[in-house]
Amino acid sequence: MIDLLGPLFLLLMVVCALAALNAKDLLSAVTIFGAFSFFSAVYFVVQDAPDVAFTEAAVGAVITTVFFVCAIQRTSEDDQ
Amino acid sequence: MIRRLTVLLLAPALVVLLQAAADLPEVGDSTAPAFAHVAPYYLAHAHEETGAANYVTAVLADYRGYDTFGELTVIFTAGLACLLILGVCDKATPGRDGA
Amino acid sequence: MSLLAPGQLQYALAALLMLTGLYGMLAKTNLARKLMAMNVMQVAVIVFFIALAVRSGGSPPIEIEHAATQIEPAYANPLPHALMLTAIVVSVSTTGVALALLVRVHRRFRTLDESKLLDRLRE
Amino acid sequence: MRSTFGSPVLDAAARLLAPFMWLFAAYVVIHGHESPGGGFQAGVIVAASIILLRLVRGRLAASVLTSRDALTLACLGPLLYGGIGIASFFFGGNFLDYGVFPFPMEPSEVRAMGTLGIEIGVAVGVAGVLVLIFDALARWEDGTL
Repeated sequence: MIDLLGPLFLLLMVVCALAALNAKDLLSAVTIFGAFSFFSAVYFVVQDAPDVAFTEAAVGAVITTVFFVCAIQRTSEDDQ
Repeated sequence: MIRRLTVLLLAPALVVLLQAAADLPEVGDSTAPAFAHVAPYYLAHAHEETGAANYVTAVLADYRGYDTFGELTVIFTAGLACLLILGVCDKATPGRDGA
Repeated sequence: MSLLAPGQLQYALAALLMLTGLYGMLAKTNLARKLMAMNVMQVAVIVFFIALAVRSGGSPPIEIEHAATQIEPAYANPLPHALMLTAIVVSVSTTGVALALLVRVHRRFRTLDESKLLDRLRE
Repeated sequence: MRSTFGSPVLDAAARLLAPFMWLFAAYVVIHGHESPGGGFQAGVIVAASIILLRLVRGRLAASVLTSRDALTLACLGPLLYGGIGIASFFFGGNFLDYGVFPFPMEPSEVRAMGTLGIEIGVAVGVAGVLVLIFDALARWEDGTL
């Protein structure tokens, strides 16, 4: 049962990555990318790596998303 | 058209990566080479040598402290690069620098 | 030619994740989306290393007092964890630099689309 | 200073959350020897709290930590790390050899103290750099640092 959790979350990560890359809106793509980071953090917890999971949850799901949102907000002002 | 072609190029890459994955030891195999050399030493001696029950901290900050120092330097350089690229410190051209 | 065993499913999925990132880098035209795909590739590499470190029936690499149970716990390999910890933090700072470059490119050329960017570079 | 930030909900959330985030960061870096955590995580948490204040308050949040302060912190982190590394030269050790510090403790405890010192350096450096990158990316229009 536990052996299936790792591949399950990896599969969810692949789905999230494809959804983020194919989303219409750039902002929703960033949101789905945050979900991708969170699934990777859960995967690291399942694989006995709590340190890496902690860092990934703090960095990938918070800081990277905020950076992306800031950059997209600055680059989408008058994109013709 | 070109996009279809690039996606087509991914198929051989997938075959190569799967072939490489088939040669790796199975996930969770305790006899894998990754557990043979330095990891048992860390697990056996880290607590009495460094006083840290968390082995990751012991490896990160003590056994491989020099690595972490270089890594902190990389982060610091990235921060400085951000400042320089966006020209935050330019007093001559405040706000809009046109480039 | 050896076939993929069930225990190697995670490596195969990590390879699939890697190729998802590669597909995004190749096929997407928006530079911000390309950067997202690059991050996906980084996470794929991290996933691969973490999958190398895991031990079946093991525990996280934090020492526990095993006075109650006399079984020696099988800790995961702490070395890939430490290396990937630094890799994650480096990846966020490189993402910051890449986003700064993106903002700069947009300020100069008023677009982030690859084909439009090439057109404006030729002008 | 009782100025309101955005809406009352955001205001209360940011005000209440920030001190606890700093407390949690201190716990993470000090207790990093026994539990998951360490310098990187603590630095990221501190940076997240400051970025939260900036997102909610706008430019008023510069009173918490200006960009120049963040630059100072970002320089201070590697300096603290390298300083501890070089300080072990003076007691006859190698670079980053914390075992030689003359603290009245067990040898492993002395090493743990040295590790704690460089973890604090890492936390300070990472927090400063991340706040700096955020400020550079979300810069106010008049270009002040």
